[in-house]
Amino acid sequence: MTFTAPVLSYTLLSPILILLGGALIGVLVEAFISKALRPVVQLTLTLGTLLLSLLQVWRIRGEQSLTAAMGSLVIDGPAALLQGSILVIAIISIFLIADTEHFTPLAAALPGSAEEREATQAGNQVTEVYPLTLFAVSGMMIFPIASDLIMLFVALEMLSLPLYLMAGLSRRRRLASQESALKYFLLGSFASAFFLFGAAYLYGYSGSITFTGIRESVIGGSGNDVLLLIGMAFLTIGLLFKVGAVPFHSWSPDVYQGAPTPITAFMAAATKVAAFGAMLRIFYTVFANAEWSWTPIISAIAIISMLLGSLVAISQRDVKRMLAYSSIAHAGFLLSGIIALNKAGLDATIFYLFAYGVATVGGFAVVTLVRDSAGEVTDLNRWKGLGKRSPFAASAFALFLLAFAGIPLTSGFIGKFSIFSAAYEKGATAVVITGVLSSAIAAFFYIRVIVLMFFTDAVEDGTAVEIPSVLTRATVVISAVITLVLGIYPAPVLDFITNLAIFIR
Amino acid sequence: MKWLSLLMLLPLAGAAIIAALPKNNEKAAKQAALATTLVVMAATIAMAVGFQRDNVDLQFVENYAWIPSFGINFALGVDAIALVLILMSTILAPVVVLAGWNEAHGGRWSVKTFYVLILVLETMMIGVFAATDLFLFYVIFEAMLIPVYFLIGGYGSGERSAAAVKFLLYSLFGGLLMLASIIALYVMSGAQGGHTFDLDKLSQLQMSSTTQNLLFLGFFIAFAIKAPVWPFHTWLPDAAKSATPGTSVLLLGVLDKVGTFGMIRYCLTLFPEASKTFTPLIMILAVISIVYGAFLAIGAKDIKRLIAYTSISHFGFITMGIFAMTSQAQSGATLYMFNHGFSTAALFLVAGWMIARRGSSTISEFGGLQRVTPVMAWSFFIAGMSSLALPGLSSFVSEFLVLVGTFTRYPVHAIIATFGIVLAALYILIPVQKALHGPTTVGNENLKDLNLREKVAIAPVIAVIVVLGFYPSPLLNVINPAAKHVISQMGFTDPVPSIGDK
Amino acid sequence: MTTSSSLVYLIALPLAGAVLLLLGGRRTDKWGHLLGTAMSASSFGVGLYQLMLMLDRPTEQRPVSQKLFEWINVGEFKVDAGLLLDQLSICFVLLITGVGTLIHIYSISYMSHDKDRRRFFAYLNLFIAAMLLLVLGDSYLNLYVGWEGVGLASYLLIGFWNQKPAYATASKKAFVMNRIGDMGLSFAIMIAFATMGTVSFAGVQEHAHHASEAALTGMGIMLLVAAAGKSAQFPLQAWLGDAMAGPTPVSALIHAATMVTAGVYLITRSNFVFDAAPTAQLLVVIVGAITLMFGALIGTAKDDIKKALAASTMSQIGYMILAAGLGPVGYAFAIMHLLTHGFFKAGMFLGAGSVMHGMNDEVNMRKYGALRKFMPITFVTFGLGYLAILGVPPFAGFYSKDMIIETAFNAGGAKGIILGVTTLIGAAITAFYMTRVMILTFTGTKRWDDNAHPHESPWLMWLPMAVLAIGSVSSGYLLSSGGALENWLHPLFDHHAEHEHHLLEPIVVSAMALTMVAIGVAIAFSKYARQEVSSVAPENVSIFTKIARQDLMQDRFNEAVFMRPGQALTTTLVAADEVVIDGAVRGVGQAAMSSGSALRGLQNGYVRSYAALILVGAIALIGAIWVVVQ
Amino acid sequence: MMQLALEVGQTAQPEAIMFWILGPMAVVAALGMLLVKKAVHSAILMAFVMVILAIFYIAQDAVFLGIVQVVVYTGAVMMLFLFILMLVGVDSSDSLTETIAGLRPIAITAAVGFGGLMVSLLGRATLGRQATGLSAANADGNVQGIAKELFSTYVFPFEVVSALLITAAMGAMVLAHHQRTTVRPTQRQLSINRFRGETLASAAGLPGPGVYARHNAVDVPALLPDGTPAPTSVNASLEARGDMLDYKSFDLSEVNTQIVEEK
Amino acid sequence: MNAANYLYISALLFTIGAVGVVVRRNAIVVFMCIELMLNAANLSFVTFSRINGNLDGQVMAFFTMVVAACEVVVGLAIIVTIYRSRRSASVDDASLLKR
Repeated sequence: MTFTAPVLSYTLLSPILILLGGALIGVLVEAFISKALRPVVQLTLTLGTLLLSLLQVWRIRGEQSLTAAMGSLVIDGPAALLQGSILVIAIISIFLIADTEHFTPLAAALPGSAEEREATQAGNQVTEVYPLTLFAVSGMMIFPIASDLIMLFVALEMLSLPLYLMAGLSRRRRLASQESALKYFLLGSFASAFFLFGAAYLYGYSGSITFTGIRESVIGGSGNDVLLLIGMAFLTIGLLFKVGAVPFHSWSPDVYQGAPTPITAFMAAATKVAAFGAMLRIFYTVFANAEWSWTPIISAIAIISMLLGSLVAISQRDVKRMLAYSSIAHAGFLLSGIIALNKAGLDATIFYLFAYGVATVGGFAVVTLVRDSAGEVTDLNRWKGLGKRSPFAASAFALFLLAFAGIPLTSGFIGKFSIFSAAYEKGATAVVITGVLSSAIAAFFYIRVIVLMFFTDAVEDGTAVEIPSVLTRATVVISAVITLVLGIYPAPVLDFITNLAIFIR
Repeated sequence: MKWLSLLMLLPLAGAAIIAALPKNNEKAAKQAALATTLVVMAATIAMAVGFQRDNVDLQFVENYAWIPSFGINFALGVDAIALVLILMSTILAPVVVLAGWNEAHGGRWSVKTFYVLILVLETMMIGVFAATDLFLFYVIFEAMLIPVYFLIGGYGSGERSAAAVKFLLYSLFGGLLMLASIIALYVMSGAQGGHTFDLDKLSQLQMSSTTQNLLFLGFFIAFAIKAPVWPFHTWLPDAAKSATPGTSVLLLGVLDKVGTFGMIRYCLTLFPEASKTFTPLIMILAVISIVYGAFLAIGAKDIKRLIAYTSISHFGFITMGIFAMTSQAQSGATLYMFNHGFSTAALFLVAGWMIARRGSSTISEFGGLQRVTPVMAWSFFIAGMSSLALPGLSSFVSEFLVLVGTFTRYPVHAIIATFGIVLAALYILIPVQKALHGPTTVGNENLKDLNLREKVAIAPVIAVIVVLGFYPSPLLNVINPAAKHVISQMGFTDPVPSIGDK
Repeated sequence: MTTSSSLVYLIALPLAGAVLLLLGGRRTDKWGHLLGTAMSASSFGVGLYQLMLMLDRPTEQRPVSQKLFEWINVGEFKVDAGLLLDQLSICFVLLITGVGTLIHIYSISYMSHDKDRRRFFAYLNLFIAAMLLLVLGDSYLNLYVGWEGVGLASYLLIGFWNQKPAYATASKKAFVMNRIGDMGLSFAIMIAFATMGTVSFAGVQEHAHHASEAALTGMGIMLLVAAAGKSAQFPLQAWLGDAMAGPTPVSALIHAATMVTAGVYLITRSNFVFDAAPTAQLLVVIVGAITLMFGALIGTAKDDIKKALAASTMSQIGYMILAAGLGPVGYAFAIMHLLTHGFFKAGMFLGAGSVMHGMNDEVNMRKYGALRKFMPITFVTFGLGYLAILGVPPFAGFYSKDMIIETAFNAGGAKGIILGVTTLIGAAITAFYMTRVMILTFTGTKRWDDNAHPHESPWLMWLPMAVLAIGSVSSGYLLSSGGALENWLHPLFDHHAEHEHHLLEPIVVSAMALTMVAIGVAIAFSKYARQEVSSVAPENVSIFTKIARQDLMQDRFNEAVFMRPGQALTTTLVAADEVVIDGAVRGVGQAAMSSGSALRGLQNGYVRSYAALILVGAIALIGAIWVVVQ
Repeated sequence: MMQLALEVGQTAQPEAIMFWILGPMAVVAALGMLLVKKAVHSAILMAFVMVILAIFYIAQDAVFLGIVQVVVYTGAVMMLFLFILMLVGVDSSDSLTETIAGLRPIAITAAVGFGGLMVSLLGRATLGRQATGLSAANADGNVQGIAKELFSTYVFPFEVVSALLITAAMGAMVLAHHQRTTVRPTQRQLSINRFRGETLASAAGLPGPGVYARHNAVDVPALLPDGTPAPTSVNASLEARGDMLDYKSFDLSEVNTQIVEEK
Repeated sequence: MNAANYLYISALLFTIGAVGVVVRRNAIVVFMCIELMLNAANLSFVTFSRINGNLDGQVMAFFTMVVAACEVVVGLAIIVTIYRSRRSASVDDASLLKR
């Protein structure tokens, strides 16, 4: 028996390795640095790690490799783009996470107990969220570039587990927060099981767990497609769960609402990028030749996602839930980019993911600002007259809502336009029409929020807008600027994406 | 000289200046806004002077790459129709600013914001008529909604936010239908020689008649909502009622013209065959609009709603003129757009002053104003007469051209539409009688007549109305070649009089 | 054709007056009436000057034209702002400016107590300008401008005292009914353009021979509708009575002498159309006949002096329209009657105004009586007009009305007899009600209140009356002697002066007419002079009187047939707009909302349900696979 | 029957016997998991299924996995489950009546539909190639084969999994670790507090809860001689959580003495 | 012996696990049912590994076990936390967040 030592391309893996290293150092920080110093150290460390990783992604953006990690990962243009997007989103999310107001001082303490109060008074912070975030980010970074089922599954869990945990760490409404963690966890594992089962059948079908192997079987497979279809279906369930497409969406409203808002922001934005990134790779390369089998189903799911998300969002009274349903609708829009299965669709989806992710973080960042003495106020009725009290927050939120609604001169419009035209090019007329229709429905509730903020007189109930901390303000401003710039002059970014976004197989 | 981009930049610069002003200096904001709009008006007139009227090609063309990967350009250019509408917009803008000097005070936000919104809107008004790139047009078409939305919802009266939302949702819905069509065009252009939004190239696309019909509908419904054509009109009365008079002027006078302008520029150019297919239906809708709008105006109890309904009737005429496909109707329709801008402006502004003085917009609350405030009453009367197309005032020429042009091809439609002029007499004279005539209603005895500022604001509008009524040639001569061009592109020639050449 | 650059002054002068007075506002109060009168008078002067020039030219060069500027020019639709003064329009110009100036003079005094007198003169000038444009325009479209212009001026003048709601309503009614007529004119213009490619009189005249009869009939009928609207002919007559709400000079000027005759002008001007469209022409005759009876019948029951005169006007214009409808033979007589009527009816209206002036604006004749002693000049001038309208020789009406009756009989066949008889009966009824007016107003016993102090009007008022009375006496003879007017107008009409068959000799017709008049006068005498007249209208009258008092139910008819259904339609549409159209939109929104709420139920908070949903989704997927594989 | 696989392995006959005995047992045990009331029983049945699976693994030439399944999965993971079950309450039993409307029929339909569809689909599946068996792959020994894969081809996932393990450990720490916010009082300090407290009554220690025999009574306050509840007799955290029962419901006067004894 | 039989068992176990998630209320039992599903997947992996004649499936199953162990740690930690707060391990009790 011979054993050839594995060769890893450390340069190409560096973005991920940096993140993992940063996370591990973070764990050590937890152990060795004094409590008082931890927040600053952790924040600096995490930001530094993310920036370094982003720098590395930028430096290797042109590289292409199938063998960087013995075939487990693939490094190519879309990889760089998606990873870059995830990192940007993570960086602006970290600014939010740094606002300790959102996290429980002591997760182990019972809600409402004396212990919890003491911990609050002592100024305790769960600084573990920083390394957990870094672990999640590394999972997300791997997810869209994984090129075998093992890596894919490990990455899936790697991005999920920290999120399950962090969802339960809210300072306010802790019972709800813990409940959201439980729901997220149970349903997430449930979906993972489907994912794994699907992976097993794909392995059975092709005799390989690498994407290349499966792809070859799809192209030149002997035998019938039953195993492939089952495998594909179950694998897709796992992925669709992550992006929150109907009917695998039901976790998202509850979790979005229950989780601490910075985590919601991070999760909503970054998970979507990662999961859609993986879907893009899988459907554009692995399953591309079995297009006939999945296009109709994904189309149907896209359609019901768009409709259900938009319709249910209308009657929401909680801003975070509303954004959750909106994200379900957006999952539908994004799925039309998958259906497109062409270069335009790939470019459009990547652009959309980035634009939507940034706007989402920005939107939730504004949500964190609206508070009363008991913490965040997410009841929309109490957002009345926000425009008067805080033009900054309200205008920014309005901008993000307009972006979600796809109004021109915001990034959302360019995204919608490009993704729908790609889908139309493919002939998915029904999806495009539904998309347009549900955009109209969606506009209804986005605009209602704008009405609440600007055109309704405030009720004096002590809802105040926190003077935004520098970091939160930075998040809002950066997101707003990106949203506007991508809306007004998207050409450089689009060109950048177009030039880079080519999958290698 | 890059006239069009200059025109678009000027209001933006003004807006920036106003935004930079200190918050409490409202007067400076107003003056800056007035100055800006006047400069823009002057620049527009200067540009218009250089327009070659016999040249049917686009003029003052500018083209900058915007989003090359989608084939999108920031392309501007005007033909006579666009020029006339830009001219109308930029002339109305200072009038609106001057006339509505104090209307921003009742708003939710500062006076500054009001003028910033107005100026941003002016940029977009110019842009939407000047755009020659479909994508650019769409972007402005939709983005325009935002300032208007805030103008209605933030500075209007009554159920202003509900009206603003209704306006926005209707328009957005239409816009999204149009977006679907635009996407289809874009994709088809990609399949036929490269992605583009250039109107010329798009108009040469090959497509099946079914496709063409569907895409046409996407555009047409968007424009019909904007215009508004029956049965897509219900947003307009609410919006007009709730908006400030100045906003209403811009809304009905300029924004709604985007709808009819779009029908000429986009529906006809891009989908000539589908336009022909749907012409019978559209003609019927137009006629219904004329009569229906008139009846509802007769039944209106609120003066602003009344004006809105009259506009629905007028837009029926414009739509009819556009699709009648004769040079008279086509020129008439364009002239109508221009004239309607001014007559509606006059009506709304005076109505606004009346309402501001009386504190109510219910017609029956007025009475005997002619004796108390003669100048205001006369202004309203003249505006009303223009609205009912009294010969000698500008609207008559356009309305008659539309009718006579339509008659040569669609006599029945023209005949029914002509009944509209009787209804017009009713819907104008009823409010005139109720508001201006009769005994002076209690509480109205001490209303003040127009002050100097208001007189200065309304005078040019009335002057335009009267002068163009007697001497429309300068404008018609500009419009005619373009209108004729539209018709010939559609493959139509004027019907020959049955015995004219014998 | 001769061109002239001075025609425009005819219009420009009064127009300038109107504009100056309106824009000048209160500053011009002091001298406004003088300016207005001067403008009208100078326009009359220009008219006379033009007449002189015209007389100097040979017949075929008499028409004068002036192109002011290019008005509308789109494709084939070319309309210049052009004026045309020919033999027909000069008659009107002189009538309008002449009578108009007299009425201006009259108004100086009549309106002297009104603080808005200046505005009144502005309106009068505006009216004169518009009316002149109407008769001078060289195309149907130019005519249309004047046509609506006089409508506007009429609206303003009727509603001059619009602080009274009834007056305001009357003015609105006049405008709206006129607009119906205007609509007819629009149609006529459209038909002209669509079939002949031109809307100028010259152009239409040139092409009319080639046009299909159907088109010309259509155009003719539409012109008739227009004429009916403006001239208060059946069925658009209802506004005229109410229009008496305006100050009396207005009634005299607009609703007796000038504007209401515009219909006659239009039909006469369009002779080339009607001559080629017999059906339309027949309709013209019918309308004229009906109206002359209609007006006459209403006139018998009116106690309001102005309304009685208005009904009479309606009836007399019926005569003119009837004459115009008889074709080339009748045009000249229509115009002649129009001119004579202009004198005597204007005179009578001014007389009525004079009476009212002396009677505290009382209009009810039953409250007059014996005024002859107090207002001798008025009595005389009014009386001369009375004789003229009756057609007593040698007063003006005799010449003109007899000609019409004669021509009517000569129309031939049953048509001729019916028309002739109608005109004769009309003459009798005219005699009846006019005698009634005379008796009730000037003779008998006084029935007025003690606080009325009847007195003769100042000279500024009686002078115009006197001038018009002279006209009433002499104009008939002057215009008809040697067929003066007939020959003057002859070149315009396609009239081949062949000797038609005369059903009755002219002398017989005259005799019959006079007999009928005598009968009418006699009945009136027996009814009103022989017995005491009550100062309140008796209630126990026959059903016919009641109907006649209500203007032959015209308003009820309009109300029942147009207004109420119209209002109902409006109400329905207003409701439908709210409920159906807006409701449909809102319904869609509501449906979206409620389906959203329903779907919200899926999210019941139980994690097991969510898992079940995922499971169901999975089953759906493999179910789909199963179906595919089958 | 399924066409996708050929007979594999040389020991066909004994394997079949083993399969037909253990297979149904596994299914029954799994079904039992669903149907038994007590969570502990479910866990035991789960362990049973896992062991059967381990045997299946070994039977299918996956010796390493079979052992790991027993040692790690059944041994460690299931023990963790049981441990937590103890913590949560070993007696806790589910009522099997469904409380969410409509879920039961959905579940049954889902069970039948899902299972049926899967079985039916598997019956139609074809592979189109020969099943090969693992003799070649296991030539150097199963453990060695896996090791080779694990440390060459899949070395990166392997490394990443280590990060995952750290994540899990840290996550558990976050949720479970109590960080002290105050210095723990020493015995001495506690004594001083007791004797120098507000009253001397506390010197003898707090009163015990639960004066009523008919209840476990940790959450019921003791009654003082005058019949009022002693507030300090119940654990403060129970009180804080609102888990304290109202002593009044156990008031003797309200107990029906007719009833003999509670079971 | 037909290796496919293992696949049937695997499918059945997976089904039972999935249904168990839906019908059981105790969070720990629900979680065990998920573990059952993972195990069913593993059985499929091992069986396919045998059919395909390579060890990739077994490696994947190995990874699954490791990952499942991590999941168990996190999951049980969450369940314990929520139990401590609510004194209940029933998933039905955790239904604050809805609609």
